[in-house]
Parts: sequence; structure tokens; C-alpha cells
Amino acid sequence: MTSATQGTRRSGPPLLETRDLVIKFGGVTAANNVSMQIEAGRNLAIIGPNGAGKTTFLNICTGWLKPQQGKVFLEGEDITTLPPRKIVQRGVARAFQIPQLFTEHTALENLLISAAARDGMRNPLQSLHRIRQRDEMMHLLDLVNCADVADRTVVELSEGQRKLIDIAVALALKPRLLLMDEPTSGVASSQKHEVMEILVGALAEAGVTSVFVEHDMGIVARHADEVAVWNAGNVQLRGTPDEILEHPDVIRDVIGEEVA
Amino acid sequence: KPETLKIGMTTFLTGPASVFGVPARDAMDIFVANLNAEGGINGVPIEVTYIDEGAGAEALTSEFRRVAQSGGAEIMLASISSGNCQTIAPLAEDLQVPNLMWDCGTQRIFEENEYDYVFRTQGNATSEMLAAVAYLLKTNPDFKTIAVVNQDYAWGRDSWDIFHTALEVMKPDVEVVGEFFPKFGSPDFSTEISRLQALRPDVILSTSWGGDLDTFVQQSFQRGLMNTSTFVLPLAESSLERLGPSLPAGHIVGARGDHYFLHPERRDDADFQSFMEQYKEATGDIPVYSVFHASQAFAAMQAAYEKAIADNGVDWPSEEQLLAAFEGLEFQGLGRPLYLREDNQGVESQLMGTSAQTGDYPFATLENIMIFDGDGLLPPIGETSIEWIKGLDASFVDTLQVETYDN
Amino acid sequence: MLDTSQRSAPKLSDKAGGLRSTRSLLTLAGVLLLAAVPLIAPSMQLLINLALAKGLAVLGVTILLRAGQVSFGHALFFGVSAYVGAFLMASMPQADLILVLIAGVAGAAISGLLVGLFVVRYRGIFFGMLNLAFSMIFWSILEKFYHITGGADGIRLARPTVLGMALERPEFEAVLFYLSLVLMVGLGWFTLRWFASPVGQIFQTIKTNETRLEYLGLSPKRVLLSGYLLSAALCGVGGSLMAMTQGVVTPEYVWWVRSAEMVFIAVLGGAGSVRGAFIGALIYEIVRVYASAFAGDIWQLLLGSFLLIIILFAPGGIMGIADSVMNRRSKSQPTNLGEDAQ
Amino acid sequence: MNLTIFLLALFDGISYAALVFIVALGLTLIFGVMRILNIAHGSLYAIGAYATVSLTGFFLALGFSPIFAFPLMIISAVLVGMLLGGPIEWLLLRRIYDKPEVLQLLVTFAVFMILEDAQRLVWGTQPYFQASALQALGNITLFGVTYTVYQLILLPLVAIGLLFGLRFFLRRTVIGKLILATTEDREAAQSIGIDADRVFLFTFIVGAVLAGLGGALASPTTSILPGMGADMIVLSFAVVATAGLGQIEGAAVAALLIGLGRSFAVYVWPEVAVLVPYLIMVLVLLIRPQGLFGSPVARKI
Amino acid sequence: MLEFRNVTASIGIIEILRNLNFRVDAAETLALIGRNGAGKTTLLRTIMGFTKVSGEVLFEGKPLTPLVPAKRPGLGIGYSPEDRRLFSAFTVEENILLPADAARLGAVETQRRLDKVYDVLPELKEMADRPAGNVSGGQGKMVALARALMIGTKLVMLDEPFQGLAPALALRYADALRALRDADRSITLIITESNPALLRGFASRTLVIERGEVSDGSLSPERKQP
Ligand SMILES: Nc1ncnc2c1ncn2[C@@H]1O[C@H](COP(=O)(O)OP(=O)(O)OP(=O)(O)O)[C@@H](O)[C@H]1O
Ligand SMILES: Nc1ncnc2c1ncn2[C@@H]1O[C@H](COP(=O)(O)OP(=O)(O)OP(=O)(O)O)[C@@H](O)[C@H]1O
Ligand SMILES: [Mg+2]
Ligand SMILES: [Mg+2]
Repeated sequence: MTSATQGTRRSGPPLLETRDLVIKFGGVTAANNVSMQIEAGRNLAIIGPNGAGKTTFLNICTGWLKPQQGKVFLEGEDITTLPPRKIVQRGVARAFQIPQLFTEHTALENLLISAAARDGMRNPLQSLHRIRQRDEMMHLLDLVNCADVADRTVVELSEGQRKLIDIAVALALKPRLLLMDEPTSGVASSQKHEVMEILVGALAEAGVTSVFVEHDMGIVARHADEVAVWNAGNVQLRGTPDEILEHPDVIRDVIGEEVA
Repeated sequence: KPETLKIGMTTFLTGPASVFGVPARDAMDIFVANLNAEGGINGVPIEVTYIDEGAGAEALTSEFRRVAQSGGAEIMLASISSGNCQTIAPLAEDLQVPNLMWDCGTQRIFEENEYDYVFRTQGNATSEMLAAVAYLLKTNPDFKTIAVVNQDYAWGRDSWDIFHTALEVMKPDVEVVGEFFPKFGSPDFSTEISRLQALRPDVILSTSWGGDLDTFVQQSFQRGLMNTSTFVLPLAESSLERLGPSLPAGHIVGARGDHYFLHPERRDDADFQSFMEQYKEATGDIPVYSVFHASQAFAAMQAAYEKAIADNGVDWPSEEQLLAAFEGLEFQGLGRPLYLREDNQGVESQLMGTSAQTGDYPFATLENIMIFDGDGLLPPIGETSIEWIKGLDASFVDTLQVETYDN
Repeated sequence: MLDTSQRSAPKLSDKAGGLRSTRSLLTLAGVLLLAAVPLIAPSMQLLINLALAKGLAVLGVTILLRAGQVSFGHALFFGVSAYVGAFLMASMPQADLILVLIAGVAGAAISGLLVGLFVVRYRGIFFGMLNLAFSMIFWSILEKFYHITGGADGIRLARPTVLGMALERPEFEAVLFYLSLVLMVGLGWFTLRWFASPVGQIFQTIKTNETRLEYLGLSPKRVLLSGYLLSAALCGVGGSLMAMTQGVVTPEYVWWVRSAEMVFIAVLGGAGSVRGAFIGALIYEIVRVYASAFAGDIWQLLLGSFLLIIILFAPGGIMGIADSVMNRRSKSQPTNLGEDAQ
Repeated sequence: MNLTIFLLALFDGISYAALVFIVALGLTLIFGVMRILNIAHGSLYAIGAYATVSLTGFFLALGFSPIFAFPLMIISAVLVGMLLGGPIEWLLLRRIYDKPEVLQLLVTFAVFMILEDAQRLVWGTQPYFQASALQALGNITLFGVTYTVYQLILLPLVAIGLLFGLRFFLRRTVIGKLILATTEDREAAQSIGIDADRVFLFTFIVGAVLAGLGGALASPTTSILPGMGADMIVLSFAVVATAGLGQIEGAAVAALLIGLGRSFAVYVWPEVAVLVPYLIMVLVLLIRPQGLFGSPVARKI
Repeated sequence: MLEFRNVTASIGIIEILRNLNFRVDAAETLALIGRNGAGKTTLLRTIMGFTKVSGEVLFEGKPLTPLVPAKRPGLGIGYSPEDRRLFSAFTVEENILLPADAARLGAVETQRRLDKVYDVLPELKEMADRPAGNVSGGQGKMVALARALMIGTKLVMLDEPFQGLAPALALRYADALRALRDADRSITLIITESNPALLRGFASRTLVIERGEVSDGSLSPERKQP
């Protein structure tokens, strides 16, 4: 896979940096002076109450929304005003809270298209199913536990299956940075850990930096190197999972008493 | 000698131009039935296949070809729309099937190309427009301003071109104050009428036909425009019955030839009267000019066969003999006699009149009718109409042969 | 999870393989049958030639349907190409058939690029109506500048030479017929391959999710434009062939009803199906000509009813019917997922 | 262009726009709610006109006063909606709501073809004209130009009435809300208890009535002849697209732009009059890609 | 209350659920669990009438199958779909009120129910006037839940209601739902949920769906007597 970020820590600009992001929707402030630095090679979990602005943050980082103030940098390059595709071309991929798939294509085709988009399309008359990345993509499907539905069209899949395939599609781009919005919500709890385990392993092996929004604290505790807590458009706290998950504010606002 | 003489006829059975196409077909059915009742042409009965021009150019060409080739038609009658004429004429020539252009107005056909198999059994736009100009100048010599409201397609444009060119040389002091080309099939002329009311031209020309003409005249009538300007409507003969009382007295009406159900020279003839009755019985309407054009094509066909049979002393003519018979053929439909010129162009007289509400009919009839001889209204062979007209002058009107009738 | 799909997947593709070969055989038979038309049914030759020309244009519309976009103005490219041919013949009476074709297609492609750059920003009804608007603007130009374009009468198109030879009508028509046939097979094959290729597949994702497309690093507009160009060029091929077959071009070539008709045929054949485009065009033209020949003034009614029946009872179009007939025959084992799981 | 001419063009534009709006309104409604571009709308328009002419002719022949033409217009429109609109939705469209939109479009195209011939079979090919309603209201003269009261005053009033009536109905009434919900998500609407089938049937009938009413109101001003529907439908399409999806205020503004554009073109530059609807559409969409009143589709991701 | 007799449900030509036989008693709280793609959502959609069914689904002893989907909410069935399906043309509160409008409940009854819903989901009150199209993923789930409670007087079906909710909130809702059920013994709940922790001590019975078939989950140890 990619080699760009093999070295985990380098001096120089952080992989992704935001400075003082502000965005308001009418009366709602979804980002309020958000400044974040995301170092290469780490898994960052973002947690926070509903409506705190987590998805909005991913939207801004990938160019879907333009902040009213502030800037986004990718390895020092200002990408604030770039459209999503330009940012994706720079090695950022994203999986969505609500899966974004080509619903009339099969699961495998979704991945093959992703691979074709990644590597460029050389022979215009070669069948998509024959491209050389096919095995690689089957492997990816396997990784997210969906190999058995490879030939099913997406409309025929259940919500959980779609979420997993959505992640695989993002992964197929071989990004340097992978942003995932609640990757395990909708995935049956019996599969959650298994899938995350394999996924995180694969990401580490490929040296992919990941940021994932998550509501399942079990997952956060197990798979995040670092946790950021969002609240009302702000980064309230940041630290290791242990620190954060014990923090009384977090327990009160996010985790809830009982499970803790 | 064939068992039946098969002919094919293209006509509009659908679409807006079916106002002409359907009456022509109804008339054709009557002509054929009448002739077959008398035993047909030299004992051969006639059978017509109709092709709908409204079905589009592909269907038309395919059908034309099918009828002409595998359908075994010996002679074709095509067509109404000038676009279709342009398509069919070379096709007929290539297929080597004699084709009578029975209702095709564009003067370009024989001016731009030569044909051996294509004949026109009527006049053309040039003769029709020149007759209108001549009638206008004779009856209304003092007008100063004119405006035109024509349909925005080839006929509307071409006919104005001819009319305008003629006016420029025959009455150079006339000012054109407005030129409107609303789109074909326009449902509303209110804006044009408002504009015309503000402009107040002495004369308003419209060569429109069918629903467009009806709507334009009706709306003009409702809004009083017809009281202030004289309308020149070279195709209004085909709308008389429908317009009813909305076409008041004093406006100029033409008929694309000498076509009028009260044709002053023909109305007392027995064949004319009996056809009018038959037609009325079959359709409930009075015939419009396309019926006359159909009668001319039918007459030309019959005359050609009879002439070829007589000339050659055969039972049934070969194709060459038939074609030879068309040279200079003379024939007569429901109007005056016609003949074919050397360039295969028919020479047709032109009837113009002024509307009058006499009370004899629930619609306007014509008075002060003039029938112009067709000879003077066509350019000499080899000359294009516009060039020829540019060389004319004010004295042209006086050179025309014309008969005048009160009604 | 239903693991049935895994088991049935190879079966499905076996069956697809079987279907594919039946289909290729039938296609081959169909092409051969068409190739024999001038010999066995010469009176059908012109009709079929016109239908093939139209089928190529319909193929252009079909391409856009695959991206979920319906254009009500593709007759524009059909007409541009036809008029380019007519003007070329008028200024260069000795021009060759191949030259006319190439010039026409180039004209269509260039106008496709110009219009495309603008319309690819829009989707759905806006896309459809803007295409209509451009075709109607062109139509009005053809009608207005009648000194140049011949207005509604159009322009006659003399017979071009064929590889330098001047041919009489019958020979020329034979050449055109087989040329159309070859183009149908060649371009049809190309389009099939293109659909299956990564580029073509990406083009088809416009229909379902542009957000994901953007997040794959691709520009939906550019992707749509590429297909738009191809579709315009195909319409151009059809237009050139039609113009040379008819020997005359008129503004009717560009009239919106003709665009609508193309969409209609595309769906009749089976929306998005390459073979369907041609089969649809053939059936449409034949039904239309015979309906208008034998039912004079109610042909539209018959054609409309025929289409209604197809849409209601076989929404997959004629190709859908063909497929289900073949399916039924090749249904040796049940492929229903549910049954498998038992 | 002096002030008088300007005003004249304005009057003409408004009265034309009123008619276009009334016809386009039904189309916009159906499109907005059902996402079906109803090509048969043109035929319903034409049949509304034919029906009015026939009914009026019949009753006037019985000796009724011309003022009866007005109720007959409404009767014709309702007949068109009930007898044609209802069955089209009920028998044809309902069966294919789960199919691609383009199929629904084509069903209406097929119906259009059938109705075009049906009209000719019933009413023949000759144009009809029946202007009693228009004559009953008389003329007024402004700046030396005579207008019919019908076109200059009645049509715009009806158009404004329909605009506000329909707006109120959709925004302020419960049924209107349920219609809007169904528009957005048919299945979700059903799962909260909205009878989507009834909503669609009702909408289609109302749309068809409006088409018929357009024809009925147009009938005294124009010749009724085969093919009149085809022209109207393209114009209405342009209005719908310019307006923005299903936006009735947008339809009003678009109709007005097109009406005024056309009448000013006739005064200033008659050559482009035919092109006006298309030029306006292109211009509007260039500036506002979602149409005049449409809002950009916000995709939630 | 609700009974499945030999029900086989299919989408298109594909059978998704096969041969289901089970019953749900009044005032039960049934948890449906199963892996992704097992058929949980399909089961709920079958009760709503969105699949093709053979066999019989009885609701309060009467067959449901002849009723079109739109008639079913009128029986007191509320449904919160997994993918939210809010009407973005309306505000949050209008979305919640729509089922009441469709059932023509009348102003008083509507207000009564709305108050009750806000008691359960107080967070929604402050977003009442925001357009439903703009709320966040979790907020959308809350609105869908509220909408189901509005009309579901007898049966409330929640498809992964806590999906995407922050745990603190999810816990509170679980409590609130439990309170609601305890307060009104006429309500039957069917919940699909992938986090069993949230349903612990709440569901009276668990039904496991696997490959479109219901296994013996009814004997689940978590079963509690009502
Ligand atoms: N429209 C459809 N066409 C064909 N198959 C479908 C369709 N919808 C769902 N399926 C299939 O039916 C099965 C059950 O799907 P369902 O959505 O009910 O699962 P689920 O248990 O709710 O899963 P999840 O927890 O992921 O939401 C899945 O295997 C899915 O692929
Ligand atoms: N396009 C928009 N227009 C208006 N408001 C918006 C828009 N997008 C988000 N919001 C609002 O901004 C706030 C933050 O939304 P966001 O989707 O970022 O929340 P989140 O943290 O991802 O929540 P969840 O965990 O529920 O997904 C919410 O209150 C939401 O309603
Ligand atoms: Mg979110
Ligand atoms: Mg589910």
C-alpha cells in the first residue's frame, strides 16, 4: 500500500491541521473555533453528544462545507477552499455516517470503481470486472466481513452491510488519511469488534492515519490512540482513551452513568 | 393492361395541415368512385393508397417507396408540404415513377432542378402572390402602408419575399411598417394585434392558413382591427366557412388558384354542381382549394392516360408513352382548364375577390371577383421568380389578362 | 447472514454465461438477417436503413439514460450533423461519403462539447429541458435564416461519391445500408464494451451517487461530459446517415418531438440496453409505418397503445421480454435465493 | 420605445402570461408532487378547449345566453379531470410508481399520442372557434388600442386567484401538508398513515382539471385544432423548469417573464419572439441552477 | 396482539423471511436481534406492509395483510425506520405532528400526545422549529422515534432506535421508554437493536433472527414475566 506515511512521526507540519474553524447554521453553531492537529500514524477517535458538530468537522476537513472562518491544512497546504475531489486526490478518504454507495452496482463493483478511480483508467475497453485490482478488492470485502455479498446490488443490502462496504470503498482508495463517521453504528454488536479489529490492523499495517467518530465507548477504548471530545461545536478535551473515558464531564455528557 | 390502375397519394391525414389533407382525400374518394362507376380509364378501375404526410419524413419516404415499388403504383400524387416536395421530387425521379405534385406551393422545385418524372398540376407561390398583388393594386391603388403577419416557416417567408419584391417594383412608395412572423401554430396574436393597432397600416397581409389564419382573423375582428385596415388574405378561401361572421365585408380573399365553390365561370356547369352536392353530402362542408387541387391532379392523370392511349393506339400506355403524354398536357378539374409548361410547371388561373356578408350564407362570400389568366403570372422558363419580378414595373398589372365578375 | 448468495453466485454467473452466449448467437442471427434484407425484402431496405440510422441516435440517448439523465434535445446533434453534411455537399459537390460522415460527426461532437459544458451542471428535468432549449434554439435558427438554411423546406443533399465513385441510387443505397449495418455492429460493440469498462461504469454512477463519486476524487461534471460527448457523437452518426439516406435535411430533424421519440424508442427497446436501441428503433419504425399505412389517421393511437402495453406489461422493454423468454428456457435450476437456502 | 408602447406591451404580456400560467400550474403541481412530467397535459388542455366549445355551442343553440359559457368552462374542466385525469392515474400511472421515472414519463407520452388521435376522431380536423364568452364581456380601449376585457382583465384575475388559492391550499391546509409529505417520500408517508394512492389520484385529478381549465379559458381566444396541445406542452415545460421543481410561485414568475419577454420581443425584436421561452430558461438556469424559486438540494451526508 | 402464521415475506422475487411463526402478546417488549442482513428490518417492514407476504399476519386477531400500508398506522402502529426518513420540507415539530394530521386526531388529542412525546424526548423541544433536513444523524433518529410514539398507541416498532446516539442519551431514552411502557400497559414495543446492553432488563423477550428465520429466541433467558 502507500508509502507516503510509513514513518509514523516526522517533524514538519502535522498531517491535518485546522485553525479556528467557525461555521454557523442559522442559530446553530456547529463549529466554534475548532483548532485541531492530527499527527500521522495515529488513530484518533472523536466522541461527543449528538449534534455537537462531529460530522460537520469532517465535512469541513474534506471540503464539503466551507468554514465561515478558519483554515484547513493538509501537510501544510491550505485546502480550505478545495472541492472534496481535490482533497481526496491528495490522499484523504472518507466513510460516511449514512453510507454513500452506488446503489445500483454490486458491492464488489463499488470497490472496483473505487480502485479504478484511484489508479486511473488505462484501457477504455477493458471490463471493470477484469481489472487487475479485483483480487485486492475481494480481499478488502473480506476484511469487512462482506465477501459473501460481493455480487449483491447495494439496494439489496441491509443497513449494516452498507456501512461496512462504505468503509471498504474508502479504504480501496489507499488513502493516507481515512475519516470514518460512526463506522460501527448499525453494525451488529456481535460483529463490531471483530470488524474493527481487522480494520484497525489493516490500517496500521498500511500506515494509514485514521479519524473516526464513534459512540461506542468499547470500540473507542480498544482501538483509539487518542480521543477528542466534541461539545457544542468545540473541542472540549483531548487525551488518551484512558484519561478521557474516565473524565467526569465526559461521563456526564457522553457516556452516561450506567455503562461507565 | 393492368387489372386496376394503382395510384398513391400523399396527404396530411394528421397534424394541422389535415385541414387541407382530409378534404382532399374525401374529394379524391369521390372522383375515383365516379370514374370507376363509369368503368375507369379505358376499362381499368382506379385504386388509391393514401400516405399520411403527418407521420413524418421517414414514414413518408418509406411508404412512398413501398407504394411506388412493391405496391405497384403506376403514378404517385405527392405532396402538400413543400419540405416533403423537396424530399419526394428527387426520390420519384430516382425511382422513375411519374409523380404529380398536386398541392405543392414552393416555386423552387422547377427553378432549381430539372425533372423528367415530376409534374406540377397547379400554379405555384409566384403566380399566387402576384395575383394577390395585382388585385390589391387594382382595387386599392392608394394605400401607403402595409404590414405582414405570416407563419414562421418557409411558406410564410417565401410568400412574403415574393409579395414584397413585387410591391417594391410595382408600387415603390409603399412603406412596410411591420413584419411579424409568429411561430407556426401560434395560439395567440394579441400582441401582434396591439402592435398593429398602434401602427395602423392601410393594408395587412397574411398568407397564413388553417387555425393560424382563423385565430388571427377572429382576434383581429374582436378587437376592431378589421375596421381600420384592409386585410389581404391570399389563402382565406379555405377558411371562409369556419370564419363565419368574423370576416366582415371589404377584405381581399384568395384561393391559391381559381378555386371557389361559387366559381363564376363554373358554378352553372352540371359536373361542377353535381360534385358540390356529392361533396356536401359526404362531408357536410363546402369544398376548399385543396379539393380543387386534387381534382386537377386527378384530371391531369386521367387526361394523360387517355391522351397516351389515343396517341399511341394502345390498350394501355407504357411508362414512356405516359410521360410523353404529360408534355404540354391540357386538363381541367373543377376550375378553369390548365396546361403543363415545358418545365413541367402547371399554368393555373388565379381567382381573387373581396369579402361580403350577403346573408345568403352564414359566412362571407366573394364579390368583385377577378380571375387572372395564369400565363402572365409565371416567370419565363429558366428564370427564377425573384429575379424576374425584380425586372418588372408598375405597368405589369395592366399586362395581365383578367375577367371581372360582381360575385 | 444469508450465505446463500455465495453459493448462488457462481450459479448466477453460469447462467449469465449461458445467457450471454445465447444472446450473442441471437444477435449474430439478427445481424445476418438484417444483412440479407436487401436480397430477401428489398422493399424494406429503406425503412430499415432509416431505422438503423435512428437506432444509432437512440444509442446516444441510451447512454445518457444509463446515467439516469433524460435529454429532450438530442435531436440537436442529429440535426447538426445532418446540416453539416448538407452544407458540405452544397459547397463541395464532389465530397465523399466518408468525408460527409466524418464532418457530420465532428460537427455533432463539437456542438456536444459546447452544449455539454453548459448542461452537465444540471440534472433531472433541468438537464432535459436545457437540452430541449438548445435544440429549439437551433431549430429556430434553421427556420429563421431561411436564406441560408432553406427554412422549413430544408436543403437537398446530393448523393456524395463513395470512395471517389459516383453511384446511382440503388448502388448508393446498398452502400449506405451496409455502412449503417457495419456502424451499428461496430458502435454497438464499442458501446457495450464502454459500458462494461471502468470509465463507463463510473459514468453510470452519476445516476445513483454523485457524492461518493466526488469522494473518489472524480468530478461528476467531467464524468458526465465524457458520456455526453459520446452520446452526441453517436447521434451525429445517426444524423449523417439519415441525411444521406433521405437526401434532404429539414428543421424537423431537430424538432423536439424527434428528441422525445428517441427517448421513447430507447425505453421501448429496454432503457439502457444497446441492442434494445436498435431493436426498439426497428420495431418502432415498422409499427409506425405500417400503422400509418393501414390505419391512415389513427396510427398515433395504435402506436401509443402499443407502447403503453409494452411499458405496462414489459417495463424492461423489448430486451426485457427477450431476456425473460430466454431465462425461462434456460431455467434448469432454480436460482431464487430463498429456494436455495432450504 | 415610448411609455405608451411600453404599457401596451405590458398589457399583452400579462394577459398571455396569465393563460400560460394557468396551464403550467397543473403541470407544475403534478410534477412537484408526483415527479412526473405529464406530457398528456397538452392533450388534456386541448380536450378542455374542445369540450368547452362543443358544450357552449350546444347550449347556445338551445337558446341559452352567452354568459352560460362561463359555467360551462368549469364543467368542461372538471369533466376532463374526472373522466380523463382520474383513469390515467388510476389505470396506468399507479401501476408503475415503483419503476424508473422515465417510464412514467413515457406512459404519459403514449397517452398523449392516443389522445391526439382520439381528439381528431371525435372533433375532426377542422378548426373550431367559439368566442361567445369573450364577446359577452366586451372590449375596452386603452391608448387607442382595443383590448378584450376577457383577456386583459378576466384571465389575469383567474390566474392570480388560482395562484393564491393553490398556495393557500398546499401551505395552510392539512391536506396540503400531507400532499407535500407524500411528495418527498412516498413510503415514509405511507408508514405514518398517509394514503399516498389517494394523494396521487387527487393531485393528478386537480392537475388535469387545471389543464382542462386552461384549455377552456383559452378556447374563446383561439382556434381549437389538432396539435394545439403539443405546442402548449413545450411552453409549459419551459415554465416548469424555469420555475424550479414544483414551485407554483416560480411558475407564476416564469410565466410572466415568458409572457412579457414575448410581447416585448414582438415590439422590439420580433425575430426572437419564438425563442423567448428558451432564452429565458437558459438565462434563469445559468444564474439560478435550481430554477427561480427552487432551493438547492441539500444532501445530508 | 400480533401473530405471524407461516409468514414468508419477499422483496421482488427474493424471499427474505421464511416461514415465521410467532406471537407477541399485549404489553410485551420484544427485542429482535440478529446479525447484519438477518432480516430484522424486513420483519418490521412486513408488519408495515412493504413486502410481499404469503401466510397470515394477525393484529389483534384481525388479518393485516388486506390492509394497504397507509391504513396500518391508523390501527395504532407507530414505526421508526432505521434510516430515519424525515420529511425535510418540514420542521422537526411538523414531522412529529404529521402522523396526527394524517389520522385527523384533532387539536386537543394531538397536543396531549405531543406533550407526552416531549416528556420522553425533551431534547427535541429546543429544535422544534429547525428544518428536519438539517439535523444531525443522531438528532434525526430522535425525531423518527418521536414520530413513531406520536401514532403508536398500541404497537411501537423501533428499528435500531439508539443507533448513532451518544451512549448517555441512549441510556436516558431506554429509561424513558421503559417508563413509558410501564406507565401505559397497553403499548407493545418491538425493538431491533444491536446493543443488547441497552435492552437489558427492559425487553421482556428476545427473538433471534438468523438468515430470515426466527430461531428459538422466545426461550431466551432474558425473558421476564410482564
Ligand atoms: N430490496 C431488497 N432486495 C433484495 N434483498 C434485500 C432487499 N432489502 C434487503 N434485502 C436482503 O434481505 C436481508 C435482510 O435485510 P434486513 O435489512 O432486514 O436486515 P437487518 O437484519 O435489518 O440488518 P441490519 O442490522 O444490517 O440492518 C439482507 O440479506 C438483505 O441483503
Ligand atoms: N446543513 C446544515 N444546515 C443547518 N444545520 C446543520 C447543517 N448541518 C448540521 N447542522 C446542525 O449542526 C449541528 C451539528 O451537526 P453534526 O451533523 O455535525 O452533528 P454530529 O456531531 O455529527 O451529531 P450526530 O452524532 O448526531 O451525528 C446540529 O445541530 C445540526 O442540526
Ligand atoms: Mg454525525
Ligand atoms: Mg436493519
